[in-house]
Amino acid sequence: MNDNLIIDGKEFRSRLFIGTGKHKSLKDLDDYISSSESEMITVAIRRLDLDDNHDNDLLSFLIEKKLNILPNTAGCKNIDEIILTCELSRELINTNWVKLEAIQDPKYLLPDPIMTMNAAEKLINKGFKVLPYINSDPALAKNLEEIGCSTVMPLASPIGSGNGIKNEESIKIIIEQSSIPVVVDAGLAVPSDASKMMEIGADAVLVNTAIAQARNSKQMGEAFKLGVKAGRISYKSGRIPNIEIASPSSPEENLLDA
Amino acid sequence: MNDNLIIDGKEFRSRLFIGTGKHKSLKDLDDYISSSESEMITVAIRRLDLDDNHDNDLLSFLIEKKLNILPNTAGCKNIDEIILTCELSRELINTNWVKLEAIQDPKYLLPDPIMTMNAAEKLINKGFKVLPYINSDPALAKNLEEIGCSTVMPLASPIGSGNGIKNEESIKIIIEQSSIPVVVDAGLAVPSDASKMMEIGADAVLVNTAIAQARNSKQMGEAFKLGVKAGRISYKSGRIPNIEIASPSSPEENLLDA
Amino acid sequence: MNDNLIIDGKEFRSRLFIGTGKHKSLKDLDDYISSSESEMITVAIRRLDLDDNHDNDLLSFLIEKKLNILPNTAGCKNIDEIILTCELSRELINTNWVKLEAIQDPKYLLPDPIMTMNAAEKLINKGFKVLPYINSDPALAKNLEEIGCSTVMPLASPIGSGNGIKNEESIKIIIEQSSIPVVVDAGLAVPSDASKMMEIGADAVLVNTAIAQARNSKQMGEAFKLGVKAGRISYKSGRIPNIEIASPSSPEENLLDA
Amino acid sequence: MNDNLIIDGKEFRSRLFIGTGKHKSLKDLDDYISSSESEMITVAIRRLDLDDNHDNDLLSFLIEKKLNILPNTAGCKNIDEIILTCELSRELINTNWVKLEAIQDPKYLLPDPIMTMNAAEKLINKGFKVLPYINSDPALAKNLEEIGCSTVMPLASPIGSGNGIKNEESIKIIIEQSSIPVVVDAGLAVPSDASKMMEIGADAVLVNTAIAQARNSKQMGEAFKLGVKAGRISYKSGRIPNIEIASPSSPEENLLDA
Amino acid sequence: MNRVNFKIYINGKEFIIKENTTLTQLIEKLDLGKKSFALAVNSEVIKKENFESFIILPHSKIEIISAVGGG
Amino acid sequence: MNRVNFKIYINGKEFIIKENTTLTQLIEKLDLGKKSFALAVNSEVIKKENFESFIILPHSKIEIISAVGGG
Amino acid sequence: MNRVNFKIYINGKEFIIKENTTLTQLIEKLDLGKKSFALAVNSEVIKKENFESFIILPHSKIEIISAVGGG
Amino acid sequence: MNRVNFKIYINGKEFIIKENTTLTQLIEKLDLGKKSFALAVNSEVIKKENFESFIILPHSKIEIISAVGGG
Repeated sequence: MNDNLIIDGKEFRSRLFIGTGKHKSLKDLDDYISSSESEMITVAIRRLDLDDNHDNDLLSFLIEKKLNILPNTAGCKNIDEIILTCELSRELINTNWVKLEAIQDPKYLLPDPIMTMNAAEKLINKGFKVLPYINSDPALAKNLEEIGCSTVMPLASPIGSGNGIKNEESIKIIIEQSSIPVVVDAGLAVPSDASKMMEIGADAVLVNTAIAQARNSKQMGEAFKLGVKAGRISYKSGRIPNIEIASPSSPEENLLDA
Repeated sequence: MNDNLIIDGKEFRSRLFIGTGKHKSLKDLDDYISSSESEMITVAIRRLDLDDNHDNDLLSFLIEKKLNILPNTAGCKNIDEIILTCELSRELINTNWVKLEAIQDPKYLLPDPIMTMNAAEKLINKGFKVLPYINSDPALAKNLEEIGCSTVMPLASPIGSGNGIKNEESIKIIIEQSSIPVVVDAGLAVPSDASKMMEIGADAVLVNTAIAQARNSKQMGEAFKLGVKAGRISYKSGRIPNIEIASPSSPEENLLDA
Repeated sequence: MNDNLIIDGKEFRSRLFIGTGKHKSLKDLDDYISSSESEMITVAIRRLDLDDNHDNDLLSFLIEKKLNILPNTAGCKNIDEIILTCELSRELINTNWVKLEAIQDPKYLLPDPIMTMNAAEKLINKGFKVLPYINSDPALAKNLEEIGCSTVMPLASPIGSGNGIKNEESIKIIIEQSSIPVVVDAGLAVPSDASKMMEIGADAVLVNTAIAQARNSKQMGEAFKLGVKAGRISYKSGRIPNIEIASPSSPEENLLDA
Repeated sequence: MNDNLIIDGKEFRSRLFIGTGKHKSLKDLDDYISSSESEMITVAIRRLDLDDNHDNDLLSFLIEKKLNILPNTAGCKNIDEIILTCELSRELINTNWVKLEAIQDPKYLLPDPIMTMNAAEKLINKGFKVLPYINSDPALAKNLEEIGCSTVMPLASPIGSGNGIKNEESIKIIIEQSSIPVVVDAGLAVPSDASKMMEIGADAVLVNTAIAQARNSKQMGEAFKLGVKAGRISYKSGRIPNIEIASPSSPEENLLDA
Repeated sequence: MNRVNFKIYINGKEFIIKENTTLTQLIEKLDLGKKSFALAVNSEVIKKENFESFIILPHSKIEIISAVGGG
Repeated sequence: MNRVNFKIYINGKEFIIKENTTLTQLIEKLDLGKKSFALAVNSEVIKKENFESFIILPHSKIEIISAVGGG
Repeated sequence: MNRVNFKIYINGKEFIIKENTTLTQLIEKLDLGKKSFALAVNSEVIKKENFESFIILPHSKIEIISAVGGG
Repeated sequence: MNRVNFKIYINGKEFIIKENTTLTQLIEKLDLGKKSFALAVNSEVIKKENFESFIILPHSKIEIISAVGGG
């Protein structure tokens, strides 16, 4: 019996989702996707540069590698733009999966719960599989689950901030209460961050900047792969409890006398 | 070029040291030593039970597996007992390496810096390679380095407490100032703890209770192996900086209009 | 020039709001309201016990002391109940101020952002001054400000949990972005929690369980009063920066020689 | 019955010790000493500037105000300098109290436990009352208590760093195990830091940079005074426990129906 | 001529009252002493000044509330 | 008979095209090579199989998008 | 001629042995099987190669130790 | 007869004084005003009451200290 992640019937061997934002080169991206062994890769949707003559495009590259592509709605300023973006991405990528980002705040890029909820409802009605990016609000997560979202994607800290995990308690509650997969997204800076999220029961994590902008992205992709596995295995292996005093690891009997 | 750990000229491929305390059975110990891929295994020294007729002993088992055995001085109540323990373990195990534990406090098992310093000096004079277990005190670490200790082994939190990392800032300073390997010991509960220590530059970690007492020790041994690797690779891959605001991972230009 | 708190034109000398839940006796409540010097006191709205013959009621007691009474909507399971509760409390207490609690989660009592938003809109339309209890979600706080709420009341940790501050970074962002007063509510356990919130710029804090259920509520009321003042004064006095190394407080010149 | 602090038979109404380092002017120092209501003031010992013709000196100022003056040994590079400094300060200030600082580390100014222990022993033999500045090492604290120190002064974080409390767990253990007063020293940045230390049972705190270098030192002195009182009162008032779920502060019965 | 009796609900419990009972009469009967309270009939708040003229209809759901300790 | 010219907007920029131009013709003219793209006219996604029959009206707003790096 | 008996202590317990017993003889008697061990007499470690020639004196305190699980 | 001059060190700096100078004389010469200070000669603290009788020897190292701001 395997331990694969299942989202809306689709199976993933890897619990590490990878973003393609801010990759240093296609070569570098190729390297870190490979080393991370991720099977789920996010992209953004943007206007085509009509004056650019280069043929090499990100999409063909990803399709060729037979990776699952998850388009996001980053940059959309309202619900109409979100819906058009999703419809365009469905046509472009031939997927009805979308990572919903409904953000009004340019400084911390924190998602708007009301707009997220409204957009999710509309998108689900249009047949999309919605994976919403949310602040770590358990009641919101529950609402989104109830209207039929495929996952919730609570943030650990602001996008690209490298601040690690700032809302651990809230994420724990989301995990405890959720019947759909919880994918922790944003802010994860080092493998231990990813590992910790998996240890407390997250189903997967999404990492972008921490890998794409590491000094050595390829190696960092591997490091996150290992960290995610470590955390997942730990979650399934029953960690020791936290106790208030020490507990000797060496026995206290049969001590010698000098 | 490899990335092996070198302590006093001895090379280790694995940066995970494993304790044998509180293992559930020899079979279980065997399993978790294998899955962890550790090459450095600690034991305690105790009076032989003269009435026990069983032949199978821990030591033969470890020697057969060609593992490096690191005897500790846990349980010793004074310097004389520490020295006798070390001399006996040298005769028993044929190693002059010792993990020095000089502990007076039965509740938190926190090491005594004065006794540690005195014992370390005497042991080094007698030709031992001393790896002292210490509280996370950078000035003490420096003193121990100056008298010739082979490593310092600062604690993350009390032995067996599963409290994780309680003294991160102090450990960071120890790592920054140390010219000898820093092996973080005690309290590490989950792979992310081990990973985090490696990410900030620890040379190795020592884990006992977290593996030996996990519900599934074998798997947890593997989880820690992966966590340590993840952390080490991350350390060498140049993590992203911590910034105060968000940094978009999707581009902010070429946004479409709905 | 004073440093009074102003909410919707009403001035408060004290930045400590006090809850009356779980008070041990009316005497005890009287004591801790006095020692805290709070001017804003919350109550819940419940069915009158028709079989109870005692005359002494909480409300007369509070009115006699000329305190501002803030009724909450705790216990309401839907928007209709919230609105009826607010209309009844307006008739009962002669105030159009309400602390809006829209909670579906019986375990952590975390507020529902969607129901909160909907209820707030309806209540504002009906002429209420709405002080909503929210999770520490900056985008939600901004939404509530935009529809005309009088404050936002983000939680530090779950109600009555005594867990202190679990969402500091998010609360900081709420404070930074808010044009209406931010009153940190729920979970504050000790005066240092209250002080810390004031130090980072919260306009006020609301404390209930930590005082009402302390062993000595009267003293604890005083302790919180002092803590809130300490934090507020600190906020206005310009704290020293956080630096990465030490900075000697004793001069490094003119050292003597032995 | 009062709640005064007693150190070696001397009684203090205030549990806030204040440093005079880096004060902006004698006027400013005067202001913040007054607003803090501290009765115990630290100074450093330095060579007199023979070319300076000004008469106003710090010492006369402090003596006139009838404050307890606690000379420190900051800047001493070895035990001989420490002892000479203490003997000179005894002659100068007419006190046998000394704050022992035995520091080798110029970057983080962390105290050396071995030198501290040795110096403390010699000073106690010479009749000094020794208040040693230490890292938060419970076993060291116990050693110093046993040889007759008057207090221990564990650090919260490096001197002048403004980093707040980095070693809370260790300080808790020191407090739990200590029979002499525990004065938390160094790194405290805001009143909530001081309050927190008092809440967990510290007997006093020593604050210097956070007040002396605040934008408004006078006010910050008052803020710390209030914070220390808040924390102390809280400690004596029995705080509520930490629980894992929420506990409603409004009753769950007699809910109305809409 | 006798007035008809019918059921109403006060705070979730069944009560039997006579036809044409006003809120003022009901409150008197409930003997609430000096307790502070407010009241809604069928989710509509009724102000005190209207109690006298308010005739309770059959099956009315009346909520009589007050303030209790809350946070 | 000459076809009339009119303005349309592609990705926010003005273009002049001839009356009765189809999407297929437009795309050819834009010379997009082998680039992957999708397209909406006036916020309506047009599938590739309909490009041939889709006649662009005056003042149409056309969005041509593709995938770029994103998180 | 009979050898005198006297007391020694092994791992804190009293044992009676005969005069002139060597460590080798003691170890045989203790029947330790194939267990790994090391040994100190009066806080002095005695190497295995010296067991044969080491005659145990009265009241000696002997510690026989091995390795056990420890962290 | 003239007194011989010799070197001493005060707070690390060289000074020339005459033979048989007492600490009292030295302090007067240094013109310290009303400043508080304490003093050690060759790492030995000298109390104020002994200044008069204390004759400074050649090459003495004198430390004159006071209190400054410190934490």
